Amino acid sequence: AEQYLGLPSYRVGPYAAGGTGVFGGWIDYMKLINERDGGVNGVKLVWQECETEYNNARGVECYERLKQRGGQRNVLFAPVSTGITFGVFERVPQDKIPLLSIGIGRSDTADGSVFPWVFPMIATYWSQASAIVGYLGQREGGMDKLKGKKIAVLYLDFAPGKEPFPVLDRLAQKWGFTTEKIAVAMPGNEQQAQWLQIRQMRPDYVILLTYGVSNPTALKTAARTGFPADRIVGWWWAGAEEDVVPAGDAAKGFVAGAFNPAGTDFPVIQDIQKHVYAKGQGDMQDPKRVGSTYYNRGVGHGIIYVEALRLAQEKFGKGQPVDGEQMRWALENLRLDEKRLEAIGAKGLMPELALSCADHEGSGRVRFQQWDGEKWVSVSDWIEPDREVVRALVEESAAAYAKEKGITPRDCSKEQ
Amino acid sequence: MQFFLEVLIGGLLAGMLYALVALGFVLIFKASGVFNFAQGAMVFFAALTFVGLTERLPQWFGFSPEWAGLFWIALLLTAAIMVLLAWLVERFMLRKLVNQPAITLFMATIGLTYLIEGVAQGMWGAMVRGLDLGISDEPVMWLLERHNLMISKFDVVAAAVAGVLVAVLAFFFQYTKVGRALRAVADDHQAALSVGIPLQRIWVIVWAVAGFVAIVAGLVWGSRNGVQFALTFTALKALPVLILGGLTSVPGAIVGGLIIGASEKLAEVYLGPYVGGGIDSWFPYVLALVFLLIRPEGLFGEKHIDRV
Amino acid sequence: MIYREAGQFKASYEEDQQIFPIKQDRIVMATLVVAAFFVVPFVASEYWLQAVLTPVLVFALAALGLNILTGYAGQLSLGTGAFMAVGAYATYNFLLRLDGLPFLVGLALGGLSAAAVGIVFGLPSLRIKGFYLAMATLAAQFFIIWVLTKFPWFSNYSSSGIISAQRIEILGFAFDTPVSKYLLTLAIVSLLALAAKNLARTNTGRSWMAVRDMDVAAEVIGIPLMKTKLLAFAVSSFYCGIAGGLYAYTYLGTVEPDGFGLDLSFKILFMIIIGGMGSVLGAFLGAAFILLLPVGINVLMHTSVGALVPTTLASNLELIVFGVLIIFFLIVEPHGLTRLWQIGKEKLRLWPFPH
Amino acid sequence: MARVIGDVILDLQNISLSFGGVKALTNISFDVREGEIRAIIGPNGAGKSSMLNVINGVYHPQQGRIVFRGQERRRMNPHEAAAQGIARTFQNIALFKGMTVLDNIMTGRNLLMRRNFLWNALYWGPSRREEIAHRRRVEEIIDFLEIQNIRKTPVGRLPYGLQKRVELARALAAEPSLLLLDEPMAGMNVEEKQDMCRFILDVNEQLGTTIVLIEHDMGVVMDISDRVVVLDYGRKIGDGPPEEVRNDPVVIEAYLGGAAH
Amino acid sequence: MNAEAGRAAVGEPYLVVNNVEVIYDHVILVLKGVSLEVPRGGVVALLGANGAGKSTTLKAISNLLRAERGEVTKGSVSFKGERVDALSPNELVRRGVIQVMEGRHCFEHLTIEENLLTGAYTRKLSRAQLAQALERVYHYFPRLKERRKSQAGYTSGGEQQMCAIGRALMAAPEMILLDEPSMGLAPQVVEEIFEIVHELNAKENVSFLLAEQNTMVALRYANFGYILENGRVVMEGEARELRENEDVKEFYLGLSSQGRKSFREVKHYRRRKRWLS
Ligand SMILES: Nc1ncnc2c1ncn2[C@@H]1O[C@H](COP(=O)(O)OP(=O)(O)OP(=O)(O)O)[C@@H](O)[C@H]1O
Ligand SMILES: Nc1ncnc2c1ncn2[C@@H]1O[C@H](COP(=O)(O)OP(=O)(O)OP(=O)(O)O)[C@@H](O)[C@H]1O
Ligand SMILES: [Mg+2]
Ligand SMILES: [Mg+2]
Repeated sequence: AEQYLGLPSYRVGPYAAGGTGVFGGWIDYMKLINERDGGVNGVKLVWQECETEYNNARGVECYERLKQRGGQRNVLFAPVSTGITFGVFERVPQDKIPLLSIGIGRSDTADGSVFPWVFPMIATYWSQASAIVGYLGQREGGMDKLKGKKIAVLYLDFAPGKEPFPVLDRLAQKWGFTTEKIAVAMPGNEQQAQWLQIRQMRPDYVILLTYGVSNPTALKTAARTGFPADRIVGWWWAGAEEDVVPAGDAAKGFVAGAFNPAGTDFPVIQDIQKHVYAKGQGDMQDPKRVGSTYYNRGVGHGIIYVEALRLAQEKFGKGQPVDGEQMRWALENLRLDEKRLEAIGAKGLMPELALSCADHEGSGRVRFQQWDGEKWVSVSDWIEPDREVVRALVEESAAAYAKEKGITPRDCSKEQ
Repeated sequence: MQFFLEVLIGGLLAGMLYALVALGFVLIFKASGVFNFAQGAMVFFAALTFVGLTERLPQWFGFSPEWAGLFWIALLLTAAIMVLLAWLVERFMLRKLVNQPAITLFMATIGLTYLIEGVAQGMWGAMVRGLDLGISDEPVMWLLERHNLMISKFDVVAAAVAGVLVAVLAFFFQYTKVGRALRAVADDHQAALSVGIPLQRIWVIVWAVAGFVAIVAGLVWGSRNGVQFALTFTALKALPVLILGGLTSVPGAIVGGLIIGASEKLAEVYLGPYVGGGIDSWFPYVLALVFLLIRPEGLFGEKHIDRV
Repeated sequence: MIYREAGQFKASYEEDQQIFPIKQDRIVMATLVVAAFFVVPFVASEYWLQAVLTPVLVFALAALGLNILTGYAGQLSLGTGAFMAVGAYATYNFLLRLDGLPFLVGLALGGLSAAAVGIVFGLPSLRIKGFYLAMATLAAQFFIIWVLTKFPWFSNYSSSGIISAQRIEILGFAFDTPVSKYLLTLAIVSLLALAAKNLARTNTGRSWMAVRDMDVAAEVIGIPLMKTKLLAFAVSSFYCGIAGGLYAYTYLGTVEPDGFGLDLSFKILFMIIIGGMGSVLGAFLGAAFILLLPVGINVLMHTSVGALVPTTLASNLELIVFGVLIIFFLIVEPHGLTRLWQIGKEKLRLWPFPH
Repeated sequence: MARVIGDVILDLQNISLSFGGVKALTNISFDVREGEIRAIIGPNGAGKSSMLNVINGVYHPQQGRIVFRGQERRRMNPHEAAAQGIARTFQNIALFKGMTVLDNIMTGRNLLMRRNFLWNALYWGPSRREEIAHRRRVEEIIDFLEIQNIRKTPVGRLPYGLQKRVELARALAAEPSLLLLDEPMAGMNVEEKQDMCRFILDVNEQLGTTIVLIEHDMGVVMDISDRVVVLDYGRKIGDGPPEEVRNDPVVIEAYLGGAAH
Repeated sequence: MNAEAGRAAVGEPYLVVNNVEVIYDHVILVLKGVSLEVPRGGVVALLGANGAGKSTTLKAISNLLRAERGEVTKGSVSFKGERVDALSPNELVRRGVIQVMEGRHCFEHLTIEENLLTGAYTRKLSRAQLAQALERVYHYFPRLKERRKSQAGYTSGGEQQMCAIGRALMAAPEMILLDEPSMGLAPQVVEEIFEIVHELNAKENVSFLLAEQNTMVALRYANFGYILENGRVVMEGEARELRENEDVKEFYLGLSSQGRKSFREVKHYRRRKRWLS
């Protein structure tokens, strides 16, 4: 038997570095499962790619095209692009295809009672923002020390760049720090003006919400205007090797969030080296990138996909392919605790996960790593977001959406 | 006041870098009337080829990546590849599109853009790379100490390079036989052919020169922001510069660059906060538009001749 | 021998003024339209309806809009995406804020808003020409997108500027299946295409073309430049605005300002150049070509060829092939697919005797 | 039909025009009477085309007055001039290259058409009727100029001489009262020139259209014009009936040379 | 004018156009097999009505057709015994064949002088020689000298025509294809141009192929003539003979048995008579 998956990848264009990394990791993990384990309970994993170029309209076309291949129906759609996620999130309920948006997409879709088909797993932009503030609190030696601090938020002026704002605002109120938001116009390859403003402002920290080329540009410009890198904290779209290497020395000391650290020490990565790359079947054009942040993020996607498949098969019949509805059930009931992660060989590669009907995020934990000029070094443990603030916001926003669209939320207490 | 100066000077220097990219456009437009949309892709391709070569050459030939000659060899090879590109473009594209409307040629260069992007990434991969030219990107110390002005050394050097390039090219166009022929071609392909100007060779020359300019721009921008696909976006920064200076004027590119660079930064700093920031996406274009309303062919562009 | 006009005489100018003066053309066109309305909905899969035909129609409408401005009136514009955005966001806001407003009225108001914005950004065209004007329209492109991103009012305070289209209901009938959305799009696009064709073949269109070909001469024979250019901007933006509305409502469902970026404008420009400037048919051919070609190449690359080369290379090959094909078509026929089609017909007319 | 030469309809007084340093016209005065064929001749670069451009408002003279049909003005817009019944052809053909012959001529009727674009978008009722009525008039012009067989040809493909004829057709389509022709016969052989003369004479005689004509072929000028102005270096050096001008030594010296006979 | 000398040299092939067929845009057949010959040192006139294909013939020789999406589909062109139909236009100019295009085609943004200088592109000249070449053109066309610093786009029609001819002279060609040189020129200048033709022909043995509507003058200066109708050569002969031919007299020279008719008097414009078709 075969289990089909549609992969809307992006391997060309401005974000190709991310796309090749993430989808490469994901595909390699599936190859590993096929090679090493002979598939999931004997079900071979097969997949079809579709190039989205990170472009919304093409992403939607891919979504429709991948929906079906021969008699097989797609069971999961993960475009790894906030824009495409927006483009399809109203389509997935009708087509009964779960939408997986790890670390991207709409944060309020974490409310599974309103968005049963959307899974913004591990951590949403909101959890992440909260975790960043949490990390800063830790660094200062307590959240109350944040009082009176001045934090500049440098964001890329596109949809995701502004997503964290509501959380930052509420936390600022809660802990008494001030934020100053500074926009960088797309694509962000010139930031002189912004950093001169920051220099003028003299903030205690700069939170970096930039993506792609605007990351190295930010770090370089920071160095040029004399702002120390170790007081810049980026989100996870600023935390890959690709974001810091071009900045050279300017990036040394920079801290960025991660829901999956980089590194080749994880047993699962070594297995991939052994079972896939040693046989010359790896997906990466440049095998040196195995173990990089983006790559490991892709492996994380693969793990979640495969684990959900396992769970679904357990409930609905081992050794058979599952369908979208079964997949959805499995995702919603997915539990990845330390033990399971260790068994997979991915302990530390991602935080523990436990989803439920109401919580489609399942974790919200983020850790922070610092660039030492060569590699990322962990500088914090997994940091919990401020549930009180984030969850409240999620529910508010989801409720507003439900009202606008006339959706009656599921009653999760009944589903337990 | 010191802050204002800092922004202003930073802007002017950045403007020189914009001009560097704009220059590539001007060259080709002036010489063939083609609006070369692929210039951004050429910048990307050139930079990527250069770093790709510095990575691979030592592997292929087994010498140390530290060897000083590597830079020059890679540069030379990149230049050779740009000449080859120019030749291919002429042979398989321009030659067959002689005397076609400007918009058709424009469209063809868009096709070329895809082609170059695909080839560049297919050849060297999608990885983002750093590039160190060995010019430190730090504030000039005495300015910082004496006047508390942060002016990057790197920018100063890059601006100087751009300035020299422009001076040379401006001279070339105005005063040499080939330069005159180039301008003739831009006016009327067919007539140029009829007086015996070897269109094909001329086009290879200009595209090659534009390729060299792309190498310089690619190295400068690549070492600023990393060598990656986003280098193609530098073209977006060059467009307003180009129209403000005039599509056909080499010195115009510089003046346009200076104006756009400085005013964009000043606007972002002094105007941005009132409207929510991020205005440098459109400000240069609106500014250029205002200039165009006063001078429809840019500051130094050739006037459109419209006689009956 | 099939394509002959011999024996078809036109007894009146009226007949000669028809859209398709040749009988065979009329038959082909009629068959196409009938098929599009009555056959396609029954035979096309959801994928085709939703991901191919509907977007092709929507983009054809946008291309038609741009073609009016650039192809007919000769004003090169790179701001199409922004005018579409105005249409989409205005429709959204009209429908959101005016309770009970019928969908079609909302859509039309969206189009009119785009037309108004188009006129404003068209004003510089009175002085600025050619590529300079194209650059000026870039100002519109970036400015409008910036405004829509910066002022949350336009997206009803959604956190990131995205809007999600309301349900379409016309006279109590809900358009929520792919078929109904396709039919709605088809109906609107056909009507507007007919109107465009009518404009093009009457005085309005001739004035546009005159201004395009030589504006000094046009003025000398009494065509008011300002009025003609601004009208072109208005009508063109209206079409783009409607296309933007359909893009949001019948095609994507949710849109964000960045989705209407420069890329989109360029894509539509490709469509009219490849399809044929100054031709209604060209807009359709171009839209189909530009949308379907990458899909076709993509399918090819990731199935047959994809088996042979690494996937990343396959994706890059896709770009390369697309680029090469564009250049190839331009070399074969710089005036686009429409001209290719016409030459084909002329050859057919002479066939089997070459001259 | 007897031709009637009426009163002065166009009076140019002391026109001066210069471009930067170049003086194209210096203090030129002459008039044009209703119904006559008025020729302007002179060596290359004398300012003949510039004179036409002044008359229909493409150029604005720095000095001088233009009196057209009793109304006086310093300057005119080309568009206004057209609205007042001045039509013209151009020395360097200014046809609309992308359009067919028929469409080109139809643009000439733009000023006479009333329906707005909304009607046109419908192409129904009044718009359709109007379109067809004008088409009928244009077909008459096409018949008159014998260009029926190229009606649907894009003008860009036509040989030079035919393009000139189409340009004349377009000007005629506007039903002008004053027609300005800038070298309408350049690039034609004698036979074609004869045809062209015939057309011009017919327009003049049958419709009573006043014509201002620039032409280098002295045979044509001498045969068909009523009065001739001679310009040289932007100055007027002669004005009068053809025979008089032909024998004027100044004119012979400056322009005609051996070709006077 | 030594027409006889021109004919005598026919033995040696100079410019030979053999049965050339031209199609525009893949479908429009314009030349239907045109053959003609220009002897060394000959002045040959190409006559014919509008649209007969004169310009097309010239462009087929100079290889400028491709730029208009025209194609030579049959036949050959050779110059000095060598096939030249595959050469690029600039190569042809190097070999001494240059065309003056119909409709002027000056480089409008270049000054008159710069326009002239582009004409010498293929020649390697010292500064002094260049100045001398310029001076020669200025000597022929004093008007150009006055306007030398003006952008060509702003000069009058006739000035542009002189510029186009002058530009070609700058290339010091052996063979000039002149397309309607007299168009838009004052009568005096027309005479001058043909005097220049004569002078170059006589002194420097430059050959000419003239497409000219001003048949009267053309046949006066040419030694041989071809008449083109509808893409075919329908008549050829010594210029002298052609001048005497009754049809040519009537249709191309406007002369009838009673001498020149006044343009006012020719009444019947529907009396086109053709040799063919
Ligand atoms: N670019 C073109 N595309 C299509 N047809 C063309 C093109 N150029 C010329 N023709 C056609 O070729 C024929 C011959 O044209 P050509 O210009 O050679 O005539 P000609 O004898 O020079 O006429 P004229 O005396 O008016 O200059 C004409 O019927 C014309 O319609
Ligand atoms: N727009 C302009 N800018 C600069 N100079 C001009 C302009 N228009 C005309 N001139 C100059 O004015 C003079 C008169 O030009 P005009 O075109 O009127 O001459 P013309 O009498 O028509 O000559 P021809 O018989 O050669 O057509 C010329 O020397 C020309 O260069
Ligand atoms: Mg003139
Ligand atoms: Mg000709």
